[in-house]
Amino acid sequence: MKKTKENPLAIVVAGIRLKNPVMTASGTFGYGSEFMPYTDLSKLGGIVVKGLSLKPRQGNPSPRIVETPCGMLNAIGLQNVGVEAFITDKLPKLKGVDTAVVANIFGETVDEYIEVAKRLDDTEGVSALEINISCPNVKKGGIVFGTDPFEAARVVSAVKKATRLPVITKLSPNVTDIRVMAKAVEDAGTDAVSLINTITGMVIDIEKRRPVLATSTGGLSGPAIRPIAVRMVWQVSQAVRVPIIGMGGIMSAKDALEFIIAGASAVQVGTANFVDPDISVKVVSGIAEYVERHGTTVKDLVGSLTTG
Amino acid sequence: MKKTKENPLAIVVAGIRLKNPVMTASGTFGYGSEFMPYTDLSKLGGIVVKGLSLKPRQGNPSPRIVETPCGMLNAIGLQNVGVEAFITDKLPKLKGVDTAVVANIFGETVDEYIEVAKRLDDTEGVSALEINISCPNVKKGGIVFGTDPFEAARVVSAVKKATRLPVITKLSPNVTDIRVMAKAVEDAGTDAVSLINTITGMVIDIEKRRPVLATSTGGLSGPAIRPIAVRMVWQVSQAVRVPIIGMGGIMSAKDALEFIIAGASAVQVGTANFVDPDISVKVVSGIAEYVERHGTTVKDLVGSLTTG
Amino acid sequence: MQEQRVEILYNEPVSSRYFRLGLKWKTSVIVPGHFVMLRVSDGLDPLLRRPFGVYKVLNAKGRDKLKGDGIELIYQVVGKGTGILSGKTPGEVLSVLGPLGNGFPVPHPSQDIVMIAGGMGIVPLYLFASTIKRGSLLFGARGKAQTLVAKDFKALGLKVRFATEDGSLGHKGYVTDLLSGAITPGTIVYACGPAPMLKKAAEICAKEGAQCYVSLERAMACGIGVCLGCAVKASAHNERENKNYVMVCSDGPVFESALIDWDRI
Amino acid sequence: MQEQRVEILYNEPVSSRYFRLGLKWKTSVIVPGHFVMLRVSDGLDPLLRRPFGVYKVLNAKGRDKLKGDGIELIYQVVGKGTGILSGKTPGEVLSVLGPLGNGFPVPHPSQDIVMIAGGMGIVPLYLFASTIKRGSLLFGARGKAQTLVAKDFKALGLKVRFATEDGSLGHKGYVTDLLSGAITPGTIVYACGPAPMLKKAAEICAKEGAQCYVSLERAMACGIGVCLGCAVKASAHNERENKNYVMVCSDGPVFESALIDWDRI
Ligand SMILES: Cc1cc2nc3c(=O)[nH]c(=O)nc-3n(C[C@H](O)[C@H](O)[C@H](O)COP(=O)(O)OP(=O)(O)OC[C@H]3O[C@@H](n4cnc5c(N)ncnc54)[C@H](O)[C@@H]3O)c2cc1C
Ligand SMILES: Cc1cc2nc3c(=O)[nH]c(=O)nc-3n(C[C@H](O)[C@H](O)[C@H](O)COP(=O)(O)OP(=O)(O)OC[C@H]3O[C@@H](n4cnc5c(N)ncnc54)[C@H](O)[C@@H]3O)c2cc1C
Ligand SMILES: Cc1cc2nc3c(=O)[nH]c(=O)nc-3n(C[C@H](O)[C@H](O)[C@H](O)COP(=O)(O)O)c2cc1C
Ligand SMILES: Cc1cc2nc3c(=O)[nH]c(=O)nc-3n(C[C@H](O)[C@H](O)[C@H](O)COP(=O)(O)O)c2cc1C
Ligand code: FES
Ligand code: FES
Repeated sequence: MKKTKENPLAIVVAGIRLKNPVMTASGTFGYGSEFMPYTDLSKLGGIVVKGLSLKPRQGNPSPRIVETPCGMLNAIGLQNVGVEAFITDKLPKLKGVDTAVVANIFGETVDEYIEVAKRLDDTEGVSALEINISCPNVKKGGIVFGTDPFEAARVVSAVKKATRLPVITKLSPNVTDIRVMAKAVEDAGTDAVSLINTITGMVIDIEKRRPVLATSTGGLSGPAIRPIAVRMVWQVSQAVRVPIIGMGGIMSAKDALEFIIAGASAVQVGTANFVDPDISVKVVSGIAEYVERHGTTVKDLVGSLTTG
Repeated sequence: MKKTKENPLAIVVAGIRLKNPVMTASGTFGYGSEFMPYTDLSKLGGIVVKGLSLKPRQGNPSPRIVETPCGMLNAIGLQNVGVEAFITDKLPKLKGVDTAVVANIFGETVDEYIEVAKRLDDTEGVSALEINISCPNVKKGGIVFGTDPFEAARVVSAVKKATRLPVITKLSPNVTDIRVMAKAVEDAGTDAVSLINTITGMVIDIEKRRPVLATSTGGLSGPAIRPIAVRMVWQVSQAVRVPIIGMGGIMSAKDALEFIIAGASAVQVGTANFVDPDISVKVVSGIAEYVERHGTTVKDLVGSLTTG
Repeated sequence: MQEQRVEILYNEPVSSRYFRLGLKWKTSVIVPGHFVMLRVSDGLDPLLRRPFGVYKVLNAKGRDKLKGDGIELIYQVVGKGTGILSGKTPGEVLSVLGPLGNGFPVPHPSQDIVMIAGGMGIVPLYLFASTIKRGSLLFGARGKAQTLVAKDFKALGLKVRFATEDGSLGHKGYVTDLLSGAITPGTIVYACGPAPMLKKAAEICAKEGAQCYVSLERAMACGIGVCLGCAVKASAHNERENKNYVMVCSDGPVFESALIDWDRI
Repeated sequence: MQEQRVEILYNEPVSSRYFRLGLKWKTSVIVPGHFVMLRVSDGLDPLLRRPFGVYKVLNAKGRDKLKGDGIELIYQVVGKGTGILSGKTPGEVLSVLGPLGNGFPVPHPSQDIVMIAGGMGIVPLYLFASTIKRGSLLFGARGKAQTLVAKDFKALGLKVRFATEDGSLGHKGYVTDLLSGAITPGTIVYACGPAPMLKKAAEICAKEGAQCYVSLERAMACGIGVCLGCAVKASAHNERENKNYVMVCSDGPVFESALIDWDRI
């Protein structure tokens, strides 16, 4: 009887096989290829690309970012090249890179989500879709899809019907009870949930008496929000059965392991990529070291938290 | 014609005259007198004492605190001496201190809120009540009063009927839309709102695979949450007419001024008191310097933000 | 007790992970067992002060040698805050809050004194020993490297017995193994170290009928009794006094061991 | 372009708020206008790197003097990050990402060159001037103290004219007041400084028919074109190319002034 030594870092999330649980978060890693001079993309579990819409989007006026204590606000406004240019210009650059590529998508109407999903469905090199529901729903007067369980579920079931790819739904933390949102999208058929997106925040320039960001508010990310993100992952892990991808302020393997132990099958590294473009690979090796030292596997660590 | 030079820092909030807009936040300043060796209480606009319940409470098991990036989690469990011991033992120590004393109160039922409020109503030396609605509602299966507009309003109108003191309602940030909560308590008759209370968070010890806090989750405070708090104050200032007391991560006069410009008539300094027990007085002098340099008054600064 | 900005006199490694930190300190008398809260950076991360016991009073004058020109702390680099601290250089200025807490009670002249320390628990006991100048010390450590400060103890003329887990110095095993043999019902024991060691020491003393005082450690935010963060559960005995929790910073850090609920430490 | 940990050679005050920072740097050729992103602390606050232009290549060898043993930056202490930086000592190691961005275009040998700098805008222009070794500099500053680095410029043999708001040195007023008089339609202008100064310079050049290149500053998170945080609005002309926003870090920091929408800077 031969026992093949399995990769202790490998994990399957929503049917996607990841060689390790570390992915890069949408909007913090461009379209992936920009990081080739700085890091070895093939060492990553996966790459989630910048959010894609049907048409190219120019994004918000500037200033778009401001640093905050242990974090930053961004109001990029989902600037992106559009799904078409992604497929023709950006995706080919990742050919030959041994990592899962996830396309993050969004729209201002359910139809727009459907169209982007359809366009990506027959695209080689895309392993899954991640639906960003933290977007203003133009038909509902700008209320974001991600704070209304009914609207969120609508988007998810529509996208599920439009694609054969696994669907990950990315949840907004700007809600009273994130379990309600997670259950709604689980019932709507999502294959996994990812969380958290940014938390709405504001910084004011007291000399000008104006918000620093041109759009007044922006999304808070970085280590400042990590305790909130870990809490939400833990809550969601007790509420749903679909796998969870955790994120929010991960700067090190230790941080990533907090999410995994809380219940995340995989993690995404976001803002940290700006601080050190090679940090995601460092997170992978830190997790490998921990798994080795404890004689365990990532699979066994997922949700291994004891409470009470 | 004689023009009396008015104190440019003075502000009236919910009928309470404050000599300056800086108060200390409940739970971070004990019962006030503990800080006498470290700072001059008479220089403060006001002191909000540790949350008071009808009976003494022993609080949560330990560990109760853990540091996080630019913040901390606490799960003190509202340990306090009870309203009776406050009146007989703690309050007399503040006699002669020229500052407004606000009693923060909470209960597990509406009746408990009412009884604490009544007990304080005829107590000399208390300028106002601050109602903490971020408490588990035992009759509603532990859902906190502060995340349900109907329950929050119930508490507020009950307390309003039970007291002649001005009532400040302290809002929880753990909600989808804090404006809805603010409007609910405004309609219920609150004289002011204060925000934000802590945001629920969690830190995991990856070696023990247990939460660091004995209660698993705790409340996040400190500069990490400031951008979220400023955003919420700004949102609430556009939704209600009652005055706002802003807080969350204030470490300096600059931070306090962000809240004031966003729409807060006064501010509370919390976690920062642990870092420097004299910091609240430093915030007062920093605001004085700003007001002087700009030839303005705190009153004119409130809500002076220009957007767009 | 005020917050003050004090100058660093020296900040020297004792070994790779242990440092002696000398601070200018003229203001207040230190009682053995007192601690101070240091702010290691003016930035926001780490946000909170870090507590450290006082090891020595420098150039102490007068009868009780507890007021001098400075104080010495000894710290182990374990994380972010102590890491930053180890990079500080003489002449830099630190914000210090203290002295804080309640020190060790003075023993009766007729009492036998046994001090028992684990790791960094040596710190407050040294200041105590240098004032009281009698008794013996049981010192437990991971290995030989950590026993360096024991030299200072020996210089006081006190008997020191070692226990190391790897047997590299003295008894091989736990320092509490040495305790029963060292005490009698009249002995007063002063203990400082990790919680499991203190628990064991408290048990042994209870069994042998010796008095026992422990100095506890707990994560702290304020250090002055207001955040209620550093609570430890009081024993049932204390519960009758209507104090279910005691605060390590303001009720302690030194407690009579019977006051603590050792099952929930 | 890689992230590297480099040693600090020196970190000396030029005046109370300005510092020269020398870094060991052997890896890559610097083009004038390049910048680097420094991490001022291994902690989490400040979280993001800080961008700084390259002022000098130290001990430069070879024809174009752009590869050497080190680089010198000049920075002004304005906040948290630069405050921490000013406390660093030689021998300490910093994480540096760079060189980044696109430098100044090389002028045609027949073109007249005018450089115009405001405050710290002097930094990239000095490296440019020391390579190109001709042209004149118009330098605007708050007062005399801020013009110290201009000495280096004069050492290159270039003509320098000053403008100070308080009139303490040279023209009393804005440095752009001097521009019309210094250029002709054939001139190529290189400008770096605060946005209002650049806007004015761009207007004057447009009016006089001179070519104008500006080096922009913008709050940055990544420095490598991926966060899309450092966007500035492109002019209508550029809008036709379907680029409504350009990124200062990766499309710039040097831009032809006509590409920028100066009304929304
Ligand atoms: C009253 C008192 C006196 C002390 N005296 C000394 C002393 O004389 N010398 C000395 O080296 N240390 C002493 N300590 C412990 C010292 O405060 C901690 O080692 C220090 O705060 C760690 O800071 P850090 O930022 O380096 O570690 P962190 O990065 O905060 O944490 C690193 C590790 O240390 C643990 N830790 C953090 N804070 C504490 C704490 N307050 N108590 C115990 N463990 C902690 C964490 O759980 C973590 O495992 C004392 C603690 C107390 C409460
Ligand atoms: C391409 C580029 C090159 C630069 N070259 C130099 C240089 O050679 N020398 C030099 O001294 N400075 C230079 N700067 C500016 C420098 O990056 C900022 O002064 C620095 O980041 C401030 O950091 P801080 O933490 O000290 O200030 P903070 O505490 O972050 O902020 C203090 C003040 O500075 C402003 N500020 C913060 N970041 C920037 C920024 N990136 N650009 C402009 N203003 C900012 C803030 O709005 C605030 O008013 C350059 C900036 C860019 C974008
Ligand atoms: C500059 C920036 C741009 C982002 N853009 C997107 C995006 O396009 N789509 C999306 O789903 N999330 C986006 N995010 C959110 C991140 O993917 C991530 O959810 C969030 O930043 C929290 O993780 P972090 O703290 O590790 O950054 C963006 C975040 C940042 C900082
Ligand atoms: C240790 C601790 C105890 C607290 N206890 C109370 C309390 O009893 N009642 C209450 O309304 N808020 C309590 N708070 C919340 C603070 O009053 C404040 O709303 C919050 O900490 C945000 O402000 P900060 O970031 O300045 O600390 C507590 C906060 C801390 C850190
Ligand atoms: S540390 Fe705050 S009460 Fe002890
Ligand atoms: S700083 Fe990130 S795109 Fe320019």
